[in-house]
Amino acid sequence: MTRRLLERLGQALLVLWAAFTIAFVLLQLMPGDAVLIKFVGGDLGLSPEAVAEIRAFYGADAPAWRRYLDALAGVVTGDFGYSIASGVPVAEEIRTNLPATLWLAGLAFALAVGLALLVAFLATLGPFAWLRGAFQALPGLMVSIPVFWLGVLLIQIFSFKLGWVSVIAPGPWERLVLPVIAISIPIAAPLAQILIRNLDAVSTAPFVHVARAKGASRRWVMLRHVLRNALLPALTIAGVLFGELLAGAVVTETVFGLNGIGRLAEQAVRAQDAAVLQAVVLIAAFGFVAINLIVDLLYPLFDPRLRRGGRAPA
Amino acid sequence: MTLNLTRRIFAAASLSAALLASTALLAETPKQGGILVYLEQQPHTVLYPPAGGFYPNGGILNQITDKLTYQNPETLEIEPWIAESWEVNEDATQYAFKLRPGVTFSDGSPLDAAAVVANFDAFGLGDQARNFPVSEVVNNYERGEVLDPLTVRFHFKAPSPGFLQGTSVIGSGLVSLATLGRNYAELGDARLIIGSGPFLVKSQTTGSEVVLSVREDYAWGPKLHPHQGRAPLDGIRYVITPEDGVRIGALLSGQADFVRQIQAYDEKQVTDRGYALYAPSTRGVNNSVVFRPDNPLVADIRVRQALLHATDAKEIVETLFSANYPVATSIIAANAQGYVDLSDKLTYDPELADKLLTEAGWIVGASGLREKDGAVLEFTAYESPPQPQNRATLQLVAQQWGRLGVKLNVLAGDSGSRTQDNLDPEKTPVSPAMVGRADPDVIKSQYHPTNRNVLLQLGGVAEKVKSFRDDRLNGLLEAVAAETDPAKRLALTAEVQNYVIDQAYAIPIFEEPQVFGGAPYLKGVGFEAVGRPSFYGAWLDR
Amino acid sequence: MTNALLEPRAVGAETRPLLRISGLEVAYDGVPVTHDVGFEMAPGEVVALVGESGSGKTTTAQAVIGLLPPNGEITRGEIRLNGEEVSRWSPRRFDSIRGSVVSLIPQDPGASLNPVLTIGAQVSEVFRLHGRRDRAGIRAEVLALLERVGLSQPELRFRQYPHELSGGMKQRVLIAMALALKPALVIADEPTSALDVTVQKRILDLIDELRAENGTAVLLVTHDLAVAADRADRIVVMRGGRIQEQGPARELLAAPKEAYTRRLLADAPSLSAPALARPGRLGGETAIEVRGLVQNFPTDRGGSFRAVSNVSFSVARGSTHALVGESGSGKTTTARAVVGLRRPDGGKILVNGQDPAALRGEELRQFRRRIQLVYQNPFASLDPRQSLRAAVEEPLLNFEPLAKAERERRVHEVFARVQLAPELLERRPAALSGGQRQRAAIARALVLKPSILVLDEAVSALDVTVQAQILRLLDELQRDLGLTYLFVSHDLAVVRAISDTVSVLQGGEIRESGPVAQVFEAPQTEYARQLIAAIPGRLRRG
Amino acid sequence: MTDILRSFPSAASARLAPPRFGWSRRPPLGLLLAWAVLLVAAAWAVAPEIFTSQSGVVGIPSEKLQAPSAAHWLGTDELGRDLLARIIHGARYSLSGAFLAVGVGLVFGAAIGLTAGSVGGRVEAILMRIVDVMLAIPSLLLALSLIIILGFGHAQAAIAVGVTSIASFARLVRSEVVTVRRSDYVEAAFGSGGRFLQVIWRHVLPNSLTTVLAYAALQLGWAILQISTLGFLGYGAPPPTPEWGLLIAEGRKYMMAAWWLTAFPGLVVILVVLAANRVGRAAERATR
Repeated sequence: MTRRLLERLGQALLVLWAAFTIAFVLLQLMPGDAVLIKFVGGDLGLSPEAVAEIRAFYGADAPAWRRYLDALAGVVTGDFGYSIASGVPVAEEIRTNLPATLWLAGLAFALAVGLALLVAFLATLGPFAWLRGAFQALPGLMVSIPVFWLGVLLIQIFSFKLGWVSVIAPGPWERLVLPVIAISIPIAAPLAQILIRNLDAVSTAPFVHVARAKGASRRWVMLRHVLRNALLPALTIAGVLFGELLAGAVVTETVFGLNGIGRLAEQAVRAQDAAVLQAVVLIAAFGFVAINLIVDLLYPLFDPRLRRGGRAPA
Repeated sequence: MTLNLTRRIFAAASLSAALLASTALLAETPKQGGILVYLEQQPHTVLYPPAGGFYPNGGILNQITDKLTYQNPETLEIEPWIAESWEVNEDATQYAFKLRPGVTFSDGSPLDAAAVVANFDAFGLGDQARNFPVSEVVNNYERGEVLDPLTVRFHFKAPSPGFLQGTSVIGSGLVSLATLGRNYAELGDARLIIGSGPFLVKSQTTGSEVVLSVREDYAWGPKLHPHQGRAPLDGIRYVITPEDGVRIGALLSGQADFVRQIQAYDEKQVTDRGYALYAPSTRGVNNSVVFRPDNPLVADIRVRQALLHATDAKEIVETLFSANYPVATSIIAANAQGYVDLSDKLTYDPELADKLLTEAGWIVGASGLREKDGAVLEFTAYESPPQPQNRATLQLVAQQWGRLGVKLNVLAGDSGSRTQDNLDPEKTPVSPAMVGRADPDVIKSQYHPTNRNVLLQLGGVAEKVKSFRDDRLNGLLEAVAAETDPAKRLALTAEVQNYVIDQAYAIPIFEEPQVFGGAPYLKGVGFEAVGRPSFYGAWLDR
Repeated sequence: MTNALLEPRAVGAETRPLLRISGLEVAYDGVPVTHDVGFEMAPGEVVALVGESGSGKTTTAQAVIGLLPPNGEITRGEIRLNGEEVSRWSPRRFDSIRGSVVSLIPQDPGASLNPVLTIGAQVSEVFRLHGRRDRAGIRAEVLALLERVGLSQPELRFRQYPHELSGGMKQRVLIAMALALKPALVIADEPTSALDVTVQKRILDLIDELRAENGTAVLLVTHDLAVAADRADRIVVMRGGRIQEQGPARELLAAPKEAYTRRLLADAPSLSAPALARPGRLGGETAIEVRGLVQNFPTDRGGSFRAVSNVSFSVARGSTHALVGESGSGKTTTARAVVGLRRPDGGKILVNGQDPAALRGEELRQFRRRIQLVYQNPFASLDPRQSLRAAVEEPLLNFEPLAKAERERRVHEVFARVQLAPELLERRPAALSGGQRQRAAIARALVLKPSILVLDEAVSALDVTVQAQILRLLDELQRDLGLTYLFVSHDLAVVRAISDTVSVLQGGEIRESGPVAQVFEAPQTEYARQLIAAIPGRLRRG
Repeated sequence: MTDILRSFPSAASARLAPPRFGWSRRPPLGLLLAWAVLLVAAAWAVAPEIFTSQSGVVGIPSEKLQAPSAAHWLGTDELGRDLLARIIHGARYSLSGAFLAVGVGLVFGAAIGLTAGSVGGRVEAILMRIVDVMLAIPSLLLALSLIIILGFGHAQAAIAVGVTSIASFARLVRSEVVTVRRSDYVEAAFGSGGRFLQVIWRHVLPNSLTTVLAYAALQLGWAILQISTLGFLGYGAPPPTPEWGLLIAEGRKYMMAAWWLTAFPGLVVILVVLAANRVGRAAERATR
């Protein structure tokens, strides 16, 4: 167990390092750099000498390998460097932006799970055949809606036309309502699809048949036997959904003008703000790896089959 | 009376309503309290005062810093502010200012002669160690001198006639010694900007929000300003809202009080619903398309002239813009200093354009595009996102040029490529000219190679330029800057305008206003001379 | 609910049938799959419903317990339980008698227990579903029940999850659940076909015992006529959704009226006498020689598990040697090592004098021409995307180039050999029956003219009649082509029918080996005796 | 070790009880409609002139921002261009972009997955680690970065989207290949003297591809969405290309003044993506 855990952790570190390196290489391949974009493109009327000095100030004039090693050494020691675009330390950028995105993503995920469960239940257990059919088709529709389009529409209708929620309210909560809905819908769709598929598959499993033969009603069987078995495999796409959430965050934070890691990342790409982008990629990769690791480690808690030991002779 | 500065007023439903509002303003006493929600399109970049030309920067700096002098936006007269009085010598090489006593920065340090000298030394000389660039409004600066704690004198190497006006602009906002001790690169953090203005920075969330709060002890507003003492507002919340649709929607649904950059197509919605539309002119360089004559395609003056006449500025304005965007009649706005009307030289004349191109040897080929010696008359330009509807404008220009067999590709591009390619005449023979900042010496700062160098002459930031350099143009620009006699200055300015158009270096399209929308209950918003809002006297009537 | 059914031992039970089905028609999606099915069961009686796959026996059983698949429905006829017509009952009403009056022992114990609930929870559920609430009481009863069905350490089993139990143990748990409430009727749907023979016998014995104890009637659904012969009072033979013949087991077996029943009887290897006369083919040249074979498998935890240890046998050319054993005995592993698909971890294999383990690359390829493997599952051993022609032709393409016409001739020849009609050549496997597929798989194996065929459970997945046909085909091929067979099977009856010599494996070791007659008639070891005693049909034979 | 009768009864009972969603009878109405939508979109892409006489890029400035009417069924944009014409002309860019994106993902993903799955061992371990890394990097950020490197354009955006899907394709292909490789018929092919590459080509590739192709069909809709997302963020095709994502992105600025510029292109995207998903799902079901 511990050996396996160490092995997994080693792999995770390797993935993080590779993600960091790829981010660095991509940034090198981009035309121009952050200093150029901000201090030459930024309409500040600086002389070439001044730009060169600023570049030296940020250490952006060193050769690529040197900057790579510096950045890597920085990350290892917990120093993410300075954002050229905003002029504040990256750590502070992350500190101010990460909680917002975590809330956004967390609430959206929770809503998506609820929505997926609802749709899946109605699609498999709903009262009428036509209703079940409609709910079976619903995830397909939900996954086809562009998040940004939905966001624009939600704002127009619920904020501007109906005036139910403000999109620029000062507190964090009111502003989160619409973005959370916008992201959660396309996240809920694949989840609902998997749930429906699993519910269908598990419903025809022999053990369900046996449970029915014991005299259990459809509802009893669904709650006691089908549900847990159908929910379990959905855990495995948690990592994928995390990526989706992040992409959703980029888009919705842009549409709704929220601050957060998503918009920070998009702005960092635009401004080629290397230190920020590398930090975001690292955080995202860390999230992805951590979620997969946690799912892997937690899965046996929910599925006794994956618990080690105690195997009877076959 | 702040509203009169705006040349074109679309307040409330009609002009009369606006007048009513303005008279009402005189009579009413401002209500104190409330936080103004201001929606800004772009986040600020650097809040070092000389960088205040960029609108998002200026929009914040104008509230948190005071200046030595105040330029009355109505009369354009220079009035006392932090300086109670001043003296200028004959040849404009020495300026002495007597400061108002008791002024403090928001960190408690005094705004005294030493602080003023430190500020102008930084603005006028720059600071290599801190990466401070030289301010464009302070020319020929030599040194500052503390005569006594409340008196300063500035010495200039050569006459600097524009300096007095220069002390009134946002770029000459006074900041504390602590701020001047920072590095330029750090000054993206608004909290580090310590000014003496009516508001101070309370918090910032990088890239999305800046919150200002009022200074209760503020008692040194411009002497002749209608409002005195503490600003009526409790604070200002700047929310960065890049989406045009969200800004306008939020304003009209009552979620915001004041928004910058109302697009022309949304103006009607604003006025129809009884909201106020403010469209102060920027009195600067007009929104234009400029050429980079270093590129052989546009080195021929006939090609440039042909394209100038192939461009129908009127159609562009009628299609995309509104009455707040007058068709350009020179390279600078009609109310800018030294403006001359050149509309005769800026006619839309496709036949003339066709003739000029044919003379230049560009003949329509099999592909429908003009060709010459195997080369095709095809240009590439990057759109400039901060300019109003620039993408649509360029597409319409492309359509107009297309009728003559000239192809214009409009690229969106990433910032890196755009910045790099915009410095390379081979890649961008034409470019929309940025009007992101407003300076008094607008033409020079736009065209001179050591400034913004829009034509990409040799000797500027652009390293890819091979040979193009127009010494006559540069000479004229320098002469304008150095001329102390106002009449001669105007004459020179007229000459520059004529020269640029005669050479067809630029195709002016429209005069760009700053269009703001405000809630009906928002009163007393002021604008400085080039269209940046001042909330010192603003109050919420609700 | 006053319900006579809840009192299975009601007065008059002897006089009227417990179950009476008449004119039953079940349709899937409107397509009838059973026609006019009718039979009766007396209380305590064992009735076997016998048929091949697709005969409608399972559908009939499902209809009785009211658990047809969602797309199935009873379109005609009636099902009377204790005289009450239940086929039109509402689901809720049916729920109340399931488990208490009618219960089910399912087909596949591996998948019939909920993997995430403990055994205790699942058995307790029966009591809870039918109104018992006292936890402690239920627990005591469940523990007693677990003990009764022959599970050791019931306390431990109660806490365990299904995957921690062997197949036989799981089936015991399922039996415990089915009989927990002493129902009047138990439907046992192929209760043992997924189990090893020895386990199978013990489970059937257990069902018999419990039936006798509780007076429960059993509807035994099986494909195995031998099982039916051993256990049933009466037999109902089904084919194609119709009842072919029914009657008391003894009479029906002794004097079957229908041709189909006769054929079933003749084809069941365990019921018929050794069908194929084996001429003396022993003592010739040795084709396969295995000496001290050892095979290890790595386990999850990095250790290794010895699947085969010290196995030795030899096979004479032209004869059939059977490796027989239950699952986990190492018989398949041994066979795969012989074909060269696994390298031995110890010992030596000689096939036609060559050691496959010593061969590499091209030599191994050439070696494979001489020895071919036929798989258990003809559904999986043919590429679903290949036509039979392509599948059979492919081995020829792998070796020396043959002219197209010659290849064609060889394909047709081998097709004729395995008695497949040439028009099937263009078909894909999905369009064939199981028997046809297995013939095609044999054709593919034979097309290279190998001298040895290794048959890994090659007939286990087939219905009895088809199984018999393939066995006859194999026998003919052996005679005509002089093939040597290594025949791997768990089914002793089949082994007896086709083999010359046999090795009985258990736990990776050979327990006993020798000529078939000797091993079967006079087994020397206890294990061999058990195995042979467990062959169903012996009771009937005698 | 042998799985006696395990797979057989299930196959037999499958035969007994016809599957609930079958091709046996007429295909469902929804699927027919989905095909119809895709065919129309494809026809738009191939021959837009047939469907509209108006230009997709040049407008009539005086007819700007008109609401839907008989002359302009879906209204006009800020330059007086007919929105329907732009949508029709844009089909070419959006659909070709989607195909290009899926093609890139499929080809490279299949190459990686096939190599990993069929060679196995250390090669597989290394390739799958690389795939892990690709999955760990947020795909949208990867796409944005790639576009900046490759330059702005509709093909570049499509390629960038394709690159981000390589990892998931590679995973799927590998798992399919591993399954197929373990199958009896592949072993039988080796057993009858097949050489490695021959067997991979003849059996492993075609049999693993069926599932993968169905997945690719599903990915088409996803790719359209991704490309339009990029367009929305300002990383799509340069104007005046009437690519659908760009239409929405451009149109949203006019939301208050001209709702149709956002609403209709959005609906078209939803319809086409929905149709592509429906067809992809049907294909997936058919291969299962």
